Amino acid sequence: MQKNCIYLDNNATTKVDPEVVEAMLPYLTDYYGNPSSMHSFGGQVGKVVNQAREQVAALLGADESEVIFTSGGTEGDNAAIRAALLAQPQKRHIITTQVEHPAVLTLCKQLENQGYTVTYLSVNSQGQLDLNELEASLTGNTALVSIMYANNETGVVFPIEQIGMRVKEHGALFHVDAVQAVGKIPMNMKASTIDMLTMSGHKIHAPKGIGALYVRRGVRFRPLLIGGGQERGRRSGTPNVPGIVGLGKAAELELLHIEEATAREKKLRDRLEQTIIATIPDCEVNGHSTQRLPNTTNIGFKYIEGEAILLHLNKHGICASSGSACSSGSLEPSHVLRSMGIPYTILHGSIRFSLSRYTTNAEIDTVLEVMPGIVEHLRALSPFKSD
Amino acid sequence: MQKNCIYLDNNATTKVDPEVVEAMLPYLTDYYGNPSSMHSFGGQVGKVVNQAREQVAALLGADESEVIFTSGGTEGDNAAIRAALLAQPQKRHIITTQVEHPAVLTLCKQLENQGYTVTYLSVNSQGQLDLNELEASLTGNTALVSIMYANNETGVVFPIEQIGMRVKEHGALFHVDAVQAVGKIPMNMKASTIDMLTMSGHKIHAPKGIGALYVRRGVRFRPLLIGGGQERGRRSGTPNVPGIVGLGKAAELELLHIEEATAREKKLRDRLEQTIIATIPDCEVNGHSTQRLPNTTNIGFKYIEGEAILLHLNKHGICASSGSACSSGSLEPSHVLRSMGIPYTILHGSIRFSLSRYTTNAEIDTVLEVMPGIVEHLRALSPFKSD
Amino acid sequence: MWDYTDKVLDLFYNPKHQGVIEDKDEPGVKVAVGDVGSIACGDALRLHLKVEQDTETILDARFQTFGCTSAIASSEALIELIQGKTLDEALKVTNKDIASHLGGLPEAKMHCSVMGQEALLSAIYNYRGIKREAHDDDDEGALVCTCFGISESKIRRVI
Ligand SMILES: Cc1ncc(COP(=O)(O)O)c(C=O)c1O
Ligand SMILES: Cc1ncc(COP(=O)(O)O)c(C=O)c1O
Ligand code: FES
Ligand code: FES
Repeated sequence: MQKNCIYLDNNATTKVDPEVVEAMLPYLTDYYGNPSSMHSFGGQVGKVVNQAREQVAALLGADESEVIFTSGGTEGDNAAIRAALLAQPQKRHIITTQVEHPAVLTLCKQLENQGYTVTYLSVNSQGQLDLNELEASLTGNTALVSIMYANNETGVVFPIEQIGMRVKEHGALFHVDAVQAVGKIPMNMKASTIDMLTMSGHKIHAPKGIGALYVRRGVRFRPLLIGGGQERGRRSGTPNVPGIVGLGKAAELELLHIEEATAREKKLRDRLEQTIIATIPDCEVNGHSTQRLPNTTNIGFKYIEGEAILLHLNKHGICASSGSACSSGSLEPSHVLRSMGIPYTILHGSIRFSLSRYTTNAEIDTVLEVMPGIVEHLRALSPFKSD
Repeated sequence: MQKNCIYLDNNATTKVDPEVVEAMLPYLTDYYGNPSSMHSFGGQVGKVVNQAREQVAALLGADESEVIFTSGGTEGDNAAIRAALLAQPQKRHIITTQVEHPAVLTLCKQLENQGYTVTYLSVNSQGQLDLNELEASLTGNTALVSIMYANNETGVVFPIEQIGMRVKEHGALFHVDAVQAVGKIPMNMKASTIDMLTMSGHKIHAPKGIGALYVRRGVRFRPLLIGGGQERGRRSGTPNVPGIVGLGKAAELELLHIEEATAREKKLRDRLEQTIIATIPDCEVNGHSTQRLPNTTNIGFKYIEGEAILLHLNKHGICASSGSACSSGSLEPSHVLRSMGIPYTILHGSIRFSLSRYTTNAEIDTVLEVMPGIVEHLRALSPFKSD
Repeated sequence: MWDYTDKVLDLFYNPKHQGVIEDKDEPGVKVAVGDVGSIACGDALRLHLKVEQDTETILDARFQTFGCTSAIASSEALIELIQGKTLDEALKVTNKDIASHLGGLPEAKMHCSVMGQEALLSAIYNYRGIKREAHDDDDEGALVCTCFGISESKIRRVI
């Protein structure tokens, strides 16, 4: 199997930090007890789960009682949205954006068939929301506003607290999909308007299959998974102990490194982006230049097609992506870029590079070396060109 | 932390097989790619996921296209029940049993508030169903029959195919919670009446946080988790790759060992049970003596209380349980034993020992050594006794 | 990740027939062009055929493709299949021939091979001066939007 690559697809998933693996291992081997058990062999594991809960709470600036462990971002998003609606059965309106992750968007689409009205806020060509449109959409019937903190495809960051202030004025619940933001933007739920916040482990160097949902104390919650009453009744199912321990450790490491790591990633990202724009003709950055995650750049290469670019990058051992990684089976161009009104000439040839704290200078150099040749080669094949 | 114990609580959770951990490790370290990605670093992981799907399908005697990976038994049960109801919106009746796991039972209770009628089939003093009661309950309005293969507390096994034949005659969907049965009873979905079957990894020496739902080809399915369309649209969310690989390996090992392991466990279980019954006065086995899992015994010790017994066992490094492990916080006596009409004198003093392929003869000896003293000690404290 | 055959990847990475054929007004030779798809749809193929008029033999062919891996590999495969054939023989080449020449294509990518067949038809029709009925909303000029015009029914028919 292929072990090494230049991994610039960290918004799809990240490498598990070796310290995280090390922290998890004892719970995959020796300490396999069920934390709900009456014996100390199981009970000791319960303490470890709560320690992880504290670590996650610390990263979010939350209280540990506000953290529910889930199986990942999708479950978190689904659970939050359904909980908000179940808790306010009389309200039938949802506000979200056109650029959400499918874990929010597809669910909202489905809720339209169940008697809910959904407003999908538009974005401008830079990927930004219009707060007036939000303001105009909010009514007393609005149960929930679900808006992502940062976009997975472009990295564009929304002004969450400004949004939240307006949401709160209208008495709606405010859910934030922060899967891409946690670990890259400091969080402080203690001084926030957010009622519920989704995070996912595998985006912050914890393993796949674990995540957390923050639910503000006092917010009425109705569980998605029903059963044995684990997580104080808010998420049933035997807890994924190794995953939880891993998420706790990953949260601790993110909190420790967030400042220096994001500064470093931003520098590398900026160099990558600026050099590509300067050296390759007919390409453009998709998304606002500053209201953006430090690790993400989405660049559109005119007249050529994304998958073809990716396969050439792949041949050079470089991992990147076009659109989201959910369903590589999808042939549709990115709904995010389309919402931004990106012209077709660019839309189909847009590539996302997403960095992590493991990204090196030398890796960026390699990308910068091969990229011009790939673009040139594919443009030579293309029936389109600039005049 | 406490590393060693005599672990007789395998119906709560099991030790992860070292071969399973070994199989998982590369996917926690080197091969962290997202299986949906467009680069070969991620794509290679997709192949591994499908290999695991084949391994699970082999254990179930199913086709790999019929296996959906979930986060565990609770998600599987919830997803199956909701899918069955969504697929037949005009039918509003559910049949289940009084002795289901809370992952089924609590959900059914909640569905009663949503306009569904639920029949909870009773069991006799041996924990067995009355097929006439089932027959009498089935109507054209019955959307779903959800019945467990084997009970987690007593190990009592239901005659699933006899039940299924009746269910099929009435055109209802048949879901089976086989969390306790898989790996202990051979499964062959190819020659079965089951439409959907839930299994959970951590009960078969895979880790916590992974499970699978079998859905027969042709059975209409509506997903519980909605988003990026993974698992061919039937379970969204980035797949828990290490967990899936672990589940695949565990399934392979179960299939390999099922005959000799269950025979061995049965021998040890029978010796444990028979010796306790023979040497300790006033105790009884709860549940049918032969229609039962080979690894489980549930014994009621009259006049004393379960938690007290467990803590004494714990002092000797022996892990067992009373009732289910879901919520040790619960003070309610077991709903399973109550449904069986077990008298109160026995109900509160019932202990479940559940064995695995790791259980040794010497461990059983230790239990047999300490058990009489514990019971005697607690009975000496008790205001009740036999006359 | 798509499950591409080695052949697909080889033709994608190392195409030998990309480009255009200039019409130099050689006697007895005619250059015909076929177009399909548009940049809006994300797929487009332009095919140049150099045909010996006497025998209607394809002397040379070149492609320009805007599209994914399968589209580029299918274009190259198409040319490998039609080189040296007469137009009538070439007309018998189907998208399935293209796909099997590639050792197969993922099911969801079969339509990329349809584009090759369509461009070939278009070029031959142009060569013979046959007008093809235009697609409904066909007002975009040379590269018309036919990727949804290759139409669901057509895709289903050929897969
Ligand atoms: C913004 C956003 N939300 C939700 C998700 C879903 O998370 P997960 O894959 O852990 O279910 C993702 C990642 O895939 C994401 O980027
Ligand atoms: C019969 C039965 N069903 C469902 C479950 C729930 O499985 P999980 O804990 O994996 O969610 C369990 C175990 O807890 C069980 O014993
Ligand atoms: S006496 Fe303590 S729970 Fe009953
Ligand atoms: S050319 Fe569009 S998907 Fe292949």
